[in-house]
Amino acid sequence: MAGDTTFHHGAPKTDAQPIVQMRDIEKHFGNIIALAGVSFDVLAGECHCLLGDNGAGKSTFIKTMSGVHKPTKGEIFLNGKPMDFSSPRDAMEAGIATVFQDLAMIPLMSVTRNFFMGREPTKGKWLFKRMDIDKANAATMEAMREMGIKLRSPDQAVGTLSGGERQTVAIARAVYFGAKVLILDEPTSALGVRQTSNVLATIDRVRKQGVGVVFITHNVRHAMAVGDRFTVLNRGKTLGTARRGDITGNELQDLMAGGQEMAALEGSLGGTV
Amino acid sequence: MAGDTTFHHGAPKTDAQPIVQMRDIEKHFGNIIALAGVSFDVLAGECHCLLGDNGAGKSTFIKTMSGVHKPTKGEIFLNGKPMDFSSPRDAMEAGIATVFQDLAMIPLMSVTRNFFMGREPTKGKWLFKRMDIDKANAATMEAMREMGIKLRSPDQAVGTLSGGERQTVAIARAVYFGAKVLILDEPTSALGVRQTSNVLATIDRVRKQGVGVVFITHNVRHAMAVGDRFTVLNRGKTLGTARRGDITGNELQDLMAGGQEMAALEGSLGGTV
Amino acid sequence: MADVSEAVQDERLKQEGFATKLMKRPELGALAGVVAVTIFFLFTASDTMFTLSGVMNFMTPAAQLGILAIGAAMLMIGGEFDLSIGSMVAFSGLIFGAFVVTFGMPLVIAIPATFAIAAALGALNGTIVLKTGLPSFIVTLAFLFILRGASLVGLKIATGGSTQLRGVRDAVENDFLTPVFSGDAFTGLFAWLAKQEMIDRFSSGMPKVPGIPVEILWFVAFALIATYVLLRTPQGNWIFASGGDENAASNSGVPVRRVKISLFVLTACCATLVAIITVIDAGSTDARRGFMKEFEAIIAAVIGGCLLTGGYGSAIGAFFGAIIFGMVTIGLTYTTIDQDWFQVFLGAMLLAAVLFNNFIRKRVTGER
Amino acid sequence: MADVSEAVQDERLKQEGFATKLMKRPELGALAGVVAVTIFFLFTASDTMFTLSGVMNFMTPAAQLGILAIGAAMLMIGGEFDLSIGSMVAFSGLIFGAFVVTFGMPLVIAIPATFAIAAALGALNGTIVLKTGLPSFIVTLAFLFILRGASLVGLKIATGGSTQLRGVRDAVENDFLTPVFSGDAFTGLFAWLAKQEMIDRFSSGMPKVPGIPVEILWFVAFALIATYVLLRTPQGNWIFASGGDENAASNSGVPVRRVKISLFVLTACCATLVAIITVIDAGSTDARRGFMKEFEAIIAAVIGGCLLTGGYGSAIGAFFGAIIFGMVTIGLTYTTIDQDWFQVFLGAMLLAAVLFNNFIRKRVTGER
Amino acid sequence: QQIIVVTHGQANDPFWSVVKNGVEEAAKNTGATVDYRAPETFDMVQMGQLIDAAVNQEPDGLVVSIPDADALGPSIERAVQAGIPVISMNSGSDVSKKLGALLHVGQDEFTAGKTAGEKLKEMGGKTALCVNQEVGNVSLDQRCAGFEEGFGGNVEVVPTSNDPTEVKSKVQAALEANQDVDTILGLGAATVGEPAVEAVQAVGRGDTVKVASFDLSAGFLKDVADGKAAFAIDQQQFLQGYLPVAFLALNAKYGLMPGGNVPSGPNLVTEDKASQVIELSSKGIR
Ligand SMILES: Nc1ncnc2c1ncn2[C@@H]1O[C@H](COP(=O)(O)OP(=O)(O)OP(=O)(O)O)[C@@H](O)[C@H]1O
Ligand SMILES: Nc1ncnc2c1ncn2[C@@H]1O[C@H](COP(=O)(O)OP(=O)(O)OP(=O)(O)O)[C@@H](O)[C@H]1O
Ligand SMILES: [Mg+2]
Ligand SMILES: [Mg+2]
Repeated sequence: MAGDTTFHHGAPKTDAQPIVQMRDIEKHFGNIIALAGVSFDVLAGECHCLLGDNGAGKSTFIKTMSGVHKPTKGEIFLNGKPMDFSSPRDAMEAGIATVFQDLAMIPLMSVTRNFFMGREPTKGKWLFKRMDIDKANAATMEAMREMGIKLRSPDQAVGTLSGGERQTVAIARAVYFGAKVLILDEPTSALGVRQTSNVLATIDRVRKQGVGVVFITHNVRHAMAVGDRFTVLNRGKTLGTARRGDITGNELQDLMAGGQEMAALEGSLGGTV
Repeated sequence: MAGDTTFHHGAPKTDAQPIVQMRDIEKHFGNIIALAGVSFDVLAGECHCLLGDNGAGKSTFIKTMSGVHKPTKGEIFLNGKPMDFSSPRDAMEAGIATVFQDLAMIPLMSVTRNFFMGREPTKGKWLFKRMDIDKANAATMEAMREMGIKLRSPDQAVGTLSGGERQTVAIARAVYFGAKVLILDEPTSALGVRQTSNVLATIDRVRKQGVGVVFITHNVRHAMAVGDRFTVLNRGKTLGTARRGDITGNELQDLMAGGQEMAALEGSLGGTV
Repeated sequence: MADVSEAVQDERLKQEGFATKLMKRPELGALAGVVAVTIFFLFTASDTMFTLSGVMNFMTPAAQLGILAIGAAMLMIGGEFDLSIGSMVAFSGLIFGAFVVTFGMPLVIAIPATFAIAAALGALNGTIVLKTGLPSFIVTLAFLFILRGASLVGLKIATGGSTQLRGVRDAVENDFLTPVFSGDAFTGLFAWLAKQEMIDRFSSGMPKVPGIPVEILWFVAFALIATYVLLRTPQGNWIFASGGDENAASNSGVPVRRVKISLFVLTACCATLVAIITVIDAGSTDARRGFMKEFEAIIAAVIGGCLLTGGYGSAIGAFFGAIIFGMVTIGLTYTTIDQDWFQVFLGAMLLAAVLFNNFIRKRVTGER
Repeated sequence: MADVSEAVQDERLKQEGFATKLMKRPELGALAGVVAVTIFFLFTASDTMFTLSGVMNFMTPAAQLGILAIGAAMLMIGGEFDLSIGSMVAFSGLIFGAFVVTFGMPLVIAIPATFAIAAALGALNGTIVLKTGLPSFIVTLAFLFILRGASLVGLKIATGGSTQLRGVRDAVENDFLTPVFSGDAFTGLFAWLAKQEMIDRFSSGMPKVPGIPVEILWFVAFALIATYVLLRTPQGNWIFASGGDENAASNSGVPVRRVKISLFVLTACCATLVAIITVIDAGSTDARRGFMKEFEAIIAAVIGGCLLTGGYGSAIGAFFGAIIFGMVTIGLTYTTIDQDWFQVFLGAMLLAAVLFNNFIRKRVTGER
Repeated sequence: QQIIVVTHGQANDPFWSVVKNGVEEAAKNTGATVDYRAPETFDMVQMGQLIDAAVNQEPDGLVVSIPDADALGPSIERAVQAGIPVISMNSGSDVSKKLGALLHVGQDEFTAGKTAGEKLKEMGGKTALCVNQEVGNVSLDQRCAGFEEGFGGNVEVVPTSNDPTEVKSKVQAALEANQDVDTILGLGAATVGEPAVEAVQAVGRGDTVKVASFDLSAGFLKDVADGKAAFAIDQQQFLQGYLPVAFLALNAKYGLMPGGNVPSGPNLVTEDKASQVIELSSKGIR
């Protein structure tokens, strides 16, 4: 385990109180143990990267944070107060916006309807309170263009969008509504070059506005580019947390591969990942 | 369009006859034009990268190649003979194996059953011809381990796998059955560091065995690592094809962003994508 | 708004005719079926079918079915089924009849009380489905049996042994709310029209059609409201989302539980509305009211383009679906077809109507 | 194989009891429902219900329903519905009856011919569904009406005006194939057992149960074969795949069309088998045969754990589902419950059985 | 004493609910324990199984209706062989003896239909509708068939559901489509008879079209009393429930049994008698 010695456990006790703090989270699915005690926190204005091998438990972990799963054990604190989200809506109302890895989109519905799903803009009063479709359409097109995607029409069904277009809708949606904590689960996986740089720029921008960002990725360069702290999960446990500058890209890469030696690659491929 | 001049149109007329050749493919969905005339070919033993912005039409294009969509216009030749696939099964039988971007997995079914879906190994004869479950399970676990994923059990439902685990199943499946042409639509998007390098190594290996590989990715480094030729799509049209060595990573990156200027990024983010 | 017009000029879009745009709406697809059925009957049925009285005649059952079908459609769009609708018609009818006849309540109390009980049962249905995670098919199926049985038992108690409770018409005759739920609307207008000889009348001078049966007005109004809710309100968006993908909707902050329970309450209330209308109209209720209506309502919704898997469909589609179903069942009586063949034709015409609708839609939208 | 055992030792797996493993199988979940229903009747029903003759008595309808239910379950797993099963029972019964009585064919010709016609109709159903892309719900619904109507017309033609065709028993009495499709098996054994006073007998000395009704043997055999096909053959895998996600399955090379058409043929053949068994057993057929059986078959399949959305379920589940349904409907007559309350209890017991099954499964597997 | 009644009519069918009331009253008067059972739809296969279930309990008497002798025969014979006294009721008078039943209480559906047909013909009918709310239910089909024979004229069967609105619309449609129709026979008073009267009124042909119906319902009797309908055909099905149970109870107690079949109908209720029976009908006795 090459990483163990070079990986400095980050010292989180700083000035700021974390917005969200998770302590010893465990999550079991039937007889499968997905998380075996993970602690984690996010400060305001930082980008905390959550890294790790496939199946390490990253998605499961952020799902407990965003109210989708109830942890089997462990506590969640929001601004220091213990929280018990019973649904994602609760978490959302508490200021936690999430881009899930599976995007949480309805394929049969239009882009606009997906974009505003659950938080539709309305106009009119009383019985005549209705969705402001024009505004919603315009806002959707605008938000998508900011991310570098020019949609043909806001009425297109999400199911007919390309993989990257779909992912962009999910990201744009989370960012649009603003939040205290923004969780992004592999947001750039299906994105093109231009869209990816837009997303990274967006992370940087919202972080500067004081939002705490949790950023999951498999791309070390993306992590190094925007991350302030890095937590690595492995097989349901945390390998520790490092601050920016305490760790190099290569060390991080080794840790992300599960603390094991990298698979040996033919010469031409080395160092390309 | 910075790329136009630096992008050398690849000269395909070489010694080998292409395994698959596609000419002037168009594909319309109702009033939406997804492909507006794209030509493309794959030679035996080469890795031909298909690149382009989100929504450029890459997935649609390879779907016409693998028999999912019928092209609205255009011709497909297999070993020089015109082909007209009426289903993915036809394409498969003609030796075209595909990893789709949406993976083509059944969430409710077990890993093994997904792995062998449509091509189940059997034992016994006549009425007693049945699935060889033990063999299938063992083969699945083995193929997954080769890709760097240690499954808990081959009975786990695919719907409960992590994003990367799922993607690995799809890739392992396509590789396992062998083919003359292997199409990979963003195969590494959800993969961890170790799994990614395994996949790139696998591409390299099958290419050396004489298989033609079509590799779609948004990651320039991955493309440069294994690609022999690079074709860039933009808004349903091809921007041209370049051979390895005729083009640099940065040029390619610019082209992939749709031939437009890269979105300007804050200093700290430059060059990380 | 600038974006939208810009997008339309996108070079990756073909020009699209107005007809195409219209037909793409699931609401309007079902209209093709109505047209096809109408044309069929114009050629085969007795002329009287499309006189004013003939139209009212087939629209009345269509309206009653349609009120149920629109409720069922909304629930189906929300991803659930309610198989207890038909039994609920019988049960609500019993409750309402007992309130009015046995307890002599005025409508202004009896009707809200009936709705309240139905809504509570609908909510119970929904709560069981959501709490247990059982498919709504099986839960509401249980209620299909339970409510049907309860209606029988209740009727026997209320009447002292009979399965028919009578005297509703007499009990509500002078109630000011009665015209809202029964009889015909615009009778004055129709009488005037008859006087002007603008509509058919009997030799006595009375118009053949005394007015528009109120259920038709309820039906149309409900279809409009349901369409408005589905397409123009946040709640409508939530219904589509809940049915399209429950997890995704819930993860995006849609209050899926509340939406689904409301929909179960809605279908129960639709059944109650039909029950009240039919009970007052017929003056009686019996244990077989609403028999198989759940089934017909789902049929009408599916003819109208709802997907059984949820997340897709429309209220207007169910509106036309109910009209198709009503027209075919009643219309065949106007033809000279041997009535032994009734079911064969019913099946064939339903299939033909849906096929035609499907064919038109495919042609127009250019799906492959 | 080494991998599998290695995986079991994975530190990310909790130890899991044998009971847990068993209960996780959808096949066995439904067993809990059977147990619950049995316990209920042990306390409330007359003792005769669980004597040998009582068991045969409720197993016979369960078996007839079950044969349909297993077919329906396989089709549902494959992602489609067949609402025409019940009408198909009537139609096949008519065809078979006409072959045997009107045309005097021997069974060895009449039975294959009936199956061939049914299979063709099933294939027609399937082809229409696949060619048009319409939901199978609506297509087979059309066939529900068409076949029901055709049975009526056919019966009237075959009998010269009646809706009941009689005389089948006399016609097949001496056919060597009759014992395969009707009556009781192992009669010799049962007579001997009665003589030894090992089983109940009437005062006349006849065994109360003359043998095992053949439909029960068909039912068990079919359940075993269906389970084997679903779980152990490539075709079974294709069925799950086709129902789980048609596109994904087709993209992976599963011949989805062929699978689905075969399943439609299968359900039609199941209906025909039931038709032949009941027609020979009853000696007659009428236009109401199989009425609502499509519905009961789907109910049994859903009780047995099949998802309406497809891709999940089991034949053994449907097997137990049919037994639950048969036990409850017949069992209630062994209790002293008033017939008026029958439906209330039927509904409540179905719900209770499914709830119990669900509860047990959740407890055992630790789902949240 | 335990007596079991198995019929083909559901407990919520207006006709059969009266039978069931008769059964219950006999149970009360004789002190016997009586169970009434019926399949959930007109299902001969299931009805046979219900008879088998009853035989298994070895009751002191069994009452059955026999709409399909082929299908039910074996089960009834099994009961007789098991030594259970069997009385048939309602339908099956022709086969009752052959199958070993002690006697039959009731009225043949075909004959009743024929009687109605003859009466309506006598009243001047030429073209008739037979409105059948459950096509395929053999006992209802037989009513229509008997009617056709007795009526002699032109008879069209109109298949409908149980839904009064639909029945009314269909009858109205049939009346509009065929102006010659002068007679309507409904096969159930509450489900078909009442809406048929309404339909006739709605098309304004109350004076030319005669409506008659099988069975009784308070509403239809009122129509008869008001002259809107011609007559109702009463089988006095209360007797079909009451008598067999009473006979069997007495049989079990004292070994008594009448010597022959008891015809419970048909009995035409016309304008003059109708108002007397309304009260009883709304209590489920007639
Ligand atoms: N509902 C579930 N039931 C059973 N096992 C599950 C379930 N959800 C997740 N798991 C298992 O828990 C483990 C962690 O999954 P998770 O999705 O959190 O991984 P991840 O770190 O997000 O991986 P990736 O980078 O591939 O997305 C996986 O091995 C997965 O198989
Ligand atoms: N079935 C469809 N109906 C309508 N439009 C479609 C359909 N499928 C794809 N499209 C449109 O065609 C365009 C090309 O989509 P495609 O999936 O091929 O893009 P892609 O190049 O694979 O993008 P990505 O990199 O994001 O996966 C997109 O704009 C998409 O919206
Ligand atoms: Mg993940
Ligand atoms: Mg793509």
